Amino acid sequence: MQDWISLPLVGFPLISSLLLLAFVSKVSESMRNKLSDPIRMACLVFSLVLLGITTGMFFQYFGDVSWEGIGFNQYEYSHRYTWIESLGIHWTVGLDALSFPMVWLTTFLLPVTIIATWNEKNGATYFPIVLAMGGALIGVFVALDLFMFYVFWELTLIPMFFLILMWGGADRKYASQKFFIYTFTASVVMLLGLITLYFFQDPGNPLDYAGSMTGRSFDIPTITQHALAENSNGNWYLGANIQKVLFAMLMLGFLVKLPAVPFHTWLPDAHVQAPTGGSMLLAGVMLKMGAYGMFRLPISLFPHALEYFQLALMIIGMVSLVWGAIVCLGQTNLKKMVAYSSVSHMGVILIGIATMQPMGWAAALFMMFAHGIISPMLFAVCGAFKHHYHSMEIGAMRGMAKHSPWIATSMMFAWMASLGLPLLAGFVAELMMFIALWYFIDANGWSVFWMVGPALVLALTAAYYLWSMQRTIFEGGDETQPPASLHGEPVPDLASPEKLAMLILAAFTILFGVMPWIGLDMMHDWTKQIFDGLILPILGDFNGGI
Amino acid sequence: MSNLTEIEPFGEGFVEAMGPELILFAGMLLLIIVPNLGQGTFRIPGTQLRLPWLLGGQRFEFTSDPRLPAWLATFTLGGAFFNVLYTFSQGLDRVAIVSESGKQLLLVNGFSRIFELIFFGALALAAFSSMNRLRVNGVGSKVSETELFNNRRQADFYILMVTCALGMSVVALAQDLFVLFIGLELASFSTYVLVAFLKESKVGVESGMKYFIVGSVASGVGLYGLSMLYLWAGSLQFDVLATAFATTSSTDMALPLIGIGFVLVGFGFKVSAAPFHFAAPDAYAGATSPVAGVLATASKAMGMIGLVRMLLIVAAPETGDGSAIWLVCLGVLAAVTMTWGNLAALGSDNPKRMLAYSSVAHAGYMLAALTAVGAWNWDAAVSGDAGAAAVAVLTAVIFHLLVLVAFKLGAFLVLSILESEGDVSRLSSLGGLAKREPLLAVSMFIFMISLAGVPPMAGFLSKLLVIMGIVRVAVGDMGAELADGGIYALGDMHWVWWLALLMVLNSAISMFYYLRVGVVMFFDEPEEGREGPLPAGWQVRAAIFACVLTTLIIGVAGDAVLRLCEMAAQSLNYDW
Amino acid sequence: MIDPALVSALSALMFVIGLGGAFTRKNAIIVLMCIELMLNAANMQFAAAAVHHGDTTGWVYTLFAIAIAASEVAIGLAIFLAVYGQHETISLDDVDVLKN
Amino acid sequence: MAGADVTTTIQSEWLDFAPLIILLPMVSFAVILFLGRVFNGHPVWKNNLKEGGLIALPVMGASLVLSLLLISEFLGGFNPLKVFDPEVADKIAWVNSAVWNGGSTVTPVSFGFGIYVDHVTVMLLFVAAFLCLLINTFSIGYMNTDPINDNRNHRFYAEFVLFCSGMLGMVLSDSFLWLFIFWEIMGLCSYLLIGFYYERPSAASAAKKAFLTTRIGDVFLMIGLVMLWDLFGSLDYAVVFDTHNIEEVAKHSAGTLQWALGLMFIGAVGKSAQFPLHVWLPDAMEGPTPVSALIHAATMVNAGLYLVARMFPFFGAEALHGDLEDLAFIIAAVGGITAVMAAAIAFVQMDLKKVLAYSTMSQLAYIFTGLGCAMYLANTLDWHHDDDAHYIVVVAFGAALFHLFNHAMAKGMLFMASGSVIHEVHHAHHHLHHHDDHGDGHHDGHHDDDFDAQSMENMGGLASKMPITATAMLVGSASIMGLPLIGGFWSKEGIIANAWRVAQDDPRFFLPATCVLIGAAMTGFYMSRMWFKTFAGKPNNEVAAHVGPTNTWIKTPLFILTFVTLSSVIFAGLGFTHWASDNSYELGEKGLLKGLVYELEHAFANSDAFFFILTYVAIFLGAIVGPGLAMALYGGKLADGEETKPWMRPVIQLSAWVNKRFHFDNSAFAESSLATALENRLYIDEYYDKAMVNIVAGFSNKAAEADSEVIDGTIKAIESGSQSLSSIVRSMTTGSARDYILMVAVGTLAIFMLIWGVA
Repeated sequence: MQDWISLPLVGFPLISSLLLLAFVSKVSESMRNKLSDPIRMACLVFSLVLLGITTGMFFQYFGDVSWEGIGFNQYEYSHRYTWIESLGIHWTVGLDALSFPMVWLTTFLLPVTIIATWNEKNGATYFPIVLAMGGALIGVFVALDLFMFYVFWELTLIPMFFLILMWGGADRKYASQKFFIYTFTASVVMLLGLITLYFFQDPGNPLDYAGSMTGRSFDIPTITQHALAENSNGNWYLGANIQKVLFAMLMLGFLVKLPAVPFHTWLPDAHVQAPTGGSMLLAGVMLKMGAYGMFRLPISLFPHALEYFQLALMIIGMVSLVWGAIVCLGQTNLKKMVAYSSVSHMGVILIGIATMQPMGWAAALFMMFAHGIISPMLFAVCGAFKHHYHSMEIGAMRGMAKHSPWIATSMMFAWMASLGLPLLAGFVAELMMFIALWYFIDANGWSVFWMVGPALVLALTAAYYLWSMQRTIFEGGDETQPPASLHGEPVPDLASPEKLAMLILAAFTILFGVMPWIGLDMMHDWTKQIFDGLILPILGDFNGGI
Repeated sequence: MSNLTEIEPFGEGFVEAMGPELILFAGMLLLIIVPNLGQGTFRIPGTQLRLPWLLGGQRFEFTSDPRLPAWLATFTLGGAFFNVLYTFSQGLDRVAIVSESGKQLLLVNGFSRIFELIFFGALALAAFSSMNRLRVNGVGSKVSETELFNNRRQADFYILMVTCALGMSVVALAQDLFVLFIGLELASFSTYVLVAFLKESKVGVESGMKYFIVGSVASGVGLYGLSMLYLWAGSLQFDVLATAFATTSSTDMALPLIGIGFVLVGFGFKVSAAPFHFAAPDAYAGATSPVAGVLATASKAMGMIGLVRMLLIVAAPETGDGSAIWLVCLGVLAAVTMTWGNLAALGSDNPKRMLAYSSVAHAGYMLAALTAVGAWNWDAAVSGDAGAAAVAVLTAVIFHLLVLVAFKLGAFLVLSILESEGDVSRLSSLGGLAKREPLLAVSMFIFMISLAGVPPMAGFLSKLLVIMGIVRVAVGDMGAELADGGIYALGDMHWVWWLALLMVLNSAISMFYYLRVGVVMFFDEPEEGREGPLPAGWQVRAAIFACVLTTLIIGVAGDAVLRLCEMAAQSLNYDW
Repeated sequence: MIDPALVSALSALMFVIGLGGAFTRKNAIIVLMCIELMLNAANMQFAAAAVHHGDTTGWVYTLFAIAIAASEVAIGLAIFLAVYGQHETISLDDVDVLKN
Repeated sequence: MAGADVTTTIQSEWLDFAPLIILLPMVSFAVILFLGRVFNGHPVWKNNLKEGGLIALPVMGASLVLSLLLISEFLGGFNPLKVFDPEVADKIAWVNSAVWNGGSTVTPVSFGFGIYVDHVTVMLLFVAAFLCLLINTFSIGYMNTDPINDNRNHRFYAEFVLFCSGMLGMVLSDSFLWLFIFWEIMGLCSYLLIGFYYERPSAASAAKKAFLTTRIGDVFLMIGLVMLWDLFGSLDYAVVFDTHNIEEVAKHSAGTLQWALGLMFIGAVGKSAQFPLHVWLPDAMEGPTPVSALIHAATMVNAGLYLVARMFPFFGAEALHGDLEDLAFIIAAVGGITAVMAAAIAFVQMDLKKVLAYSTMSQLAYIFTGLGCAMYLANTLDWHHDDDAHYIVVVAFGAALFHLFNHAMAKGMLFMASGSVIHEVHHAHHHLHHHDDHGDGHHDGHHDDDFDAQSMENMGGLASKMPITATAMLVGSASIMGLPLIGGFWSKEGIIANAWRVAQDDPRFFLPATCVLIGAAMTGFYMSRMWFKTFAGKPNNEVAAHVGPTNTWIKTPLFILTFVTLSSVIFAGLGFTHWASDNSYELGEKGLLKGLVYELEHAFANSDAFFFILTYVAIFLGAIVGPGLAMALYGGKLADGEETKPWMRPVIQLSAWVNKRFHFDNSAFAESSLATALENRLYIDEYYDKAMVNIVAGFSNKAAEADSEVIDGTIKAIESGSQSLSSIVRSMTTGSARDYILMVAVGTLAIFMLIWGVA
């Protein structure tokens, strides 16, 4: 089959954006401003091409690939090219039902982000960077080689760093560095874990795609295959101690990216300072890299350790969930509140994973996807708020429903979607997480008090969202003075591109809320496959039934 | 393994074998003579007949061009560089230059040649990019001139560069510790003067003095160590020393160990390992940026050769069941060095000092790698193919030194452009570089993240290799043992694994200060009076561009270079 | 003939004096002299070892080392002159524009 | 019904169209919202389409027609249940997933959507569809004539139809999951509609309060549902009500089931505004009156009742005999307490709508008590085999459902009537004020805000100005009070009787039984008080004297509902009190007349002496004591020259007479601390606010602080720590070459010692 991933999905956005940037950096300042419009249009078209490719993949237009029924550790559209042969590094790409939704989500968010931030300043450099960001993100999701995975994992930092640094808020200097260093720190620890894992492979057991110098392989399918073989012998792959250590090291990188409490404090700073487009991609896709990585590596390779760390993960998830929500309630900054709500929602993903139930995992996957659509809208609303009222303080502007019905409606919609209103995308994931959690608690004889956290959060989430809406959308009206930051100018409502972006996001939020099976079926299939292929053979007897 | 050809000095095949060195020598002569060519005449005594002999007098326009020495030096160093490349492409012959008594003095092989590649590459880039910028207005100078130095003084500068290259290549080739030491001193003396070259500037001479005094003390200690080794073994040939070391019983180790320790000090100064690094930041800060770049790359590589020869050839880890005697010492040195360097760089506001400290940190990473080689066969049960592991680690070190030229020197070259318009002793000097010259800022950013080890830059690959090497040694063959049902815990890995952990954590710390440079360039406004365009000079920009390309290309597709380094590493010791 | 061991002991003493002097004295010239002392200690050791091993290479080493020491002094003094020209002192403690 | 063969599937013509009942309003939501955005202010949109009102109206009509077709088919076929068989493919597989119980395979799980119709469905379906249509009609008259609503009515109608869609969906859906989903949609609409006047801080706050309070209930509901799912592996009615499945669960998890149902009940408490989650309902009157009528009186608040009624099969299951009686008691007790509490607070309310709000609360509480008692009976009696027991259970459950019906009709009507009053008072005030502007200069500063059109202080004697409204209100009040033969009488008597019947079995039930009995008197008092204060006596002020008649859009639904309420006697005769019956007690099997006689006999000439006395006590309290006191305090003749319809004349004259004869001074009560407490809603809101502000907000502020000070502080401390470490390290580079040499010497020594030490 033709390689639909390497060049079309990864190379194309990266190369085209680099060329655009190189071109733009050579022209004069005034020319750059003139070029802004055509470059924006070009980036939009490019991103739509990407969206077209992934959507075509979904509809089986390219190569008639069905996203269901792909066995565990099987990949579609997969291609492998030798990269650095002496170390066993290959450019290996492929998609399965775990990564495809994320790739589609990325390509979906790219045009939406471009539209939503249509009038961003210095567009000639901004839009190519957004495009590059997309290419790097897709690279993370399609990579099936540890080295390539890590390369793209870090590569995503660079465009995001520039997005925050050059288009961010007042404190962007601090925030961009904190973002970069914090996540970098965690990922180098992860890197050490990956390398240790690499060398713990058995060179005696002939490895496919091994490096001539090292005798080991970076190939994820190969490693997964070996791990599966070893694990299903009833042993712990690499032995109990090593497996636990490696699991912890890899998880550290992913937990920080996710982020989970207590590693979350980079997120609010990054979000508050990031420009709208940066926040949209950051919250929409970048956070999901953490969860994606968990599924792809530690969970697939070290299921025993997963079970060993189950309680720890559950605690971290619960703490993230509850702490995020509580802190949200104490925020006065709109964007910070939304950022913490992301922390809270990422807790849902962790809890879903910690349940070790197919439904919990499907919930986590769907939450990744749903939050990937909802949170960009949240941040788009925040961005519009900031853009129009020059303030992020909740209460700076009241009675939006009166003078800015579009912002008000979008905000209400996004907020409601985020708090898990039924028939909007987020609800299904929360519901499934709830059911899986209770099922797990009941089946394993855990205390009922584990339910207190999620239950509390349902109420708290409503509380902080309603509280903020009361102070923004409601109240005020005619007699409310616009904030001083407007300097007496008339209050503008959403501009047309923003409206369009909001409508697209809202439409898809509804679409995946009303018809979750569009995405959920393949996610369910993936969880079923990994349970059939990995978890059940390994842990089925281990538990002796619950 | 190719056959070893032994040649006596000036014997048959000597010219082919010593091609690069002879080119350097010839270039040096040209540098001395050509700038002095003029209409000078020689009056035959007792007659009025004046024979033009071309030396002195009114110089030709061509020979008085201040750029001439730079061109000459560039061509000389570049020629040597390409000569080395050429020999690589021809399939390298192993050639030893032996004395009449049959002692190996110099050995041409992959290992020495690849280091020459590093030396000549770095010096050629430095020479090329210094072409337009050798002015008096250094940091804090009293005298201010707008013109370039006249070409005689220019010639001094470039002659020193070439002698430096010559000294370094002797270090790379030497098979006798004393020959190595002489080469080292030749290179060192050149660098002392290069550092102090801006004698009109306060900091220039000060840095020169400090570098000279501390360097001299270190080499004094080293020489004393040499004398002790000689006292002990009766020869300073590496193979003799290695045999002696392997056969000495551990109770008689006092003398050689002290000797080796003292020699380590000498080389430790060159690689700027803590606590011998103190003069380095001062030297880097006072020297012109290209020279500082040479110190951070070529000079460091030179010191590393010494360490490798001493530690891996002379005091080689035992081939049986055990690890090198210096393992703990070097491990501690590595840990202290990388941490010290990073911590110091963290708070440094002077970009050149920051790069100096970062260079200390990188020295620490390489020392950690050498430590791992020392542990190569720490446990017969799990060490596995230890020789391959040792080669892997050494490959990593060589690769690191090689790519360091691209991004470390590149960073200094960017600073050199700013330096020629004024002070670069504050980070804010870089302010607004993205607005003033975007490509330069992007280049600097690429150098910085490459130094920090962010993919897909070459610096990432090199750091990855180092970590991989260390982990490989620490893990050994446990994988195979595990597959056979062995049970291992974290503690069963060799402790050098923790050096790898320390190293990644240090990379994280280093991110602070590397990123800060990016922030300043892309975020801050230019300093007052620096808003205008940067000084012109296509040469330095071309050099920077070459560095960026190398950084990116090796980072993305470094396999060929990696194999080259592997080959070099293998040729160090054919027992592996 | 003097026992080479005694020569070695003397050279060790010289080395220690040299090293100790290098970091206790302020004047650059004296420090340079201390460095020379260290180099001479090495030279002495080389000579003693040559005698001990009956190996002539040691003499060669000594000669080369003397040459090195000489050029070192030349470079050192030149640099000190330049330093004096700029700083008007060659006290190591006072030449500290560059630090931290 | 429980224990019946629930999987019976019959083909139905109209069942296939049932999803349209939900979808039509949902689609029209989008249509109205979109058209409203685009054509806002356009004259055709504004005048001809009534800003969407005339789009909503036919849609609601269509929903009603489809509902009626479905109902008639259900009644005609009269099978106990008509469901989509879960095995049948046309059920939408909404969510597919799997669970793992530790075995060697994963168990597939599916959540689907389908339609489920039974007695309870049909009852609620009719109530919802019918009232939605009527209130839509009313809204056109009410909303579109108020200038304050100009150009924002499309929002009202859009949210209105979305609400209707939610309500209809809730009653039609075939699983607890979809019940919950539509339940939440209703909650959203309630939130939006309460906050319709978003610019009023009070409305914004009330909307938030409503959503949050119900959300707290919903959280418990959700946990309950999850537990229920865990027990049955499904939330479909067809599965969870299956006798066999219930038997399986009953074997070892009866206690868990009770917990699950109990948690679900908390959800119902929130939605139906029962103590202690009742605080939102009075505030919700900030919304436009049609909203109060529809959502907060007639339909949404019934959702909680519907949910509890849906649980009946568990209580009635043989396998769970006696296992759920504690929960039944809790349901009844919550109802009893709320009934009295709400009625007591209603005593002192001056705001017309607030009186009705508390009345709603109180009457819903009655239904809860009724349901609780019915469930107790079903759970403790051997009603599957004993015919007498069976009859008792069916009548008890039927009474509760019938009261739901009666209350919905009456309360919907009352709210609309009160809306009509408020509307006209407001208009009158506006008119008067406008008039004054020309006449008297110093009225200029007089704003609408100072005048409360909802306060009964500003009414009085309106019976003559608004006869139809007054009549509707009279009939509605009578129905609520349970005046003999009118509306709620039939059902309320049943509830009281059943409460006492249960109390004889289980002494715990004396609490709810007493409460409902006292509540009857209290209802009589506050409803009468409201009517007399509004319609009887002389106008309290100038404005009230200038109130005019209302428009046709408003009158029509009032007229229809008055008729329906009065027809209650016919429904009773048709056996509506046996509504929850299964095959053995069919609707109208006795014939209307015979049925009526039967009902009357049971009501007024009960053979059991205890219930005979009880009936008359209840009637005495509700129809004589309560209204009597109200008359004594608030009764009075109309102003001179004012005339009203003949059927109201005796009531007013009676009140005037009682007032004259028995008037007493109630100022002692009015100034007592009890009255103050009642006026302050027993301080419950205050405590909640305090808890919210002090505990939740306080804690979260502390948490936010801790997050940045402690967690992020650690990160910052690491950063600043390494910075200061850096300056220490750098300060060692003193600048003096001597120190550098010293460090070289130290390093030499260190290397020496390290190597030496190892060697």
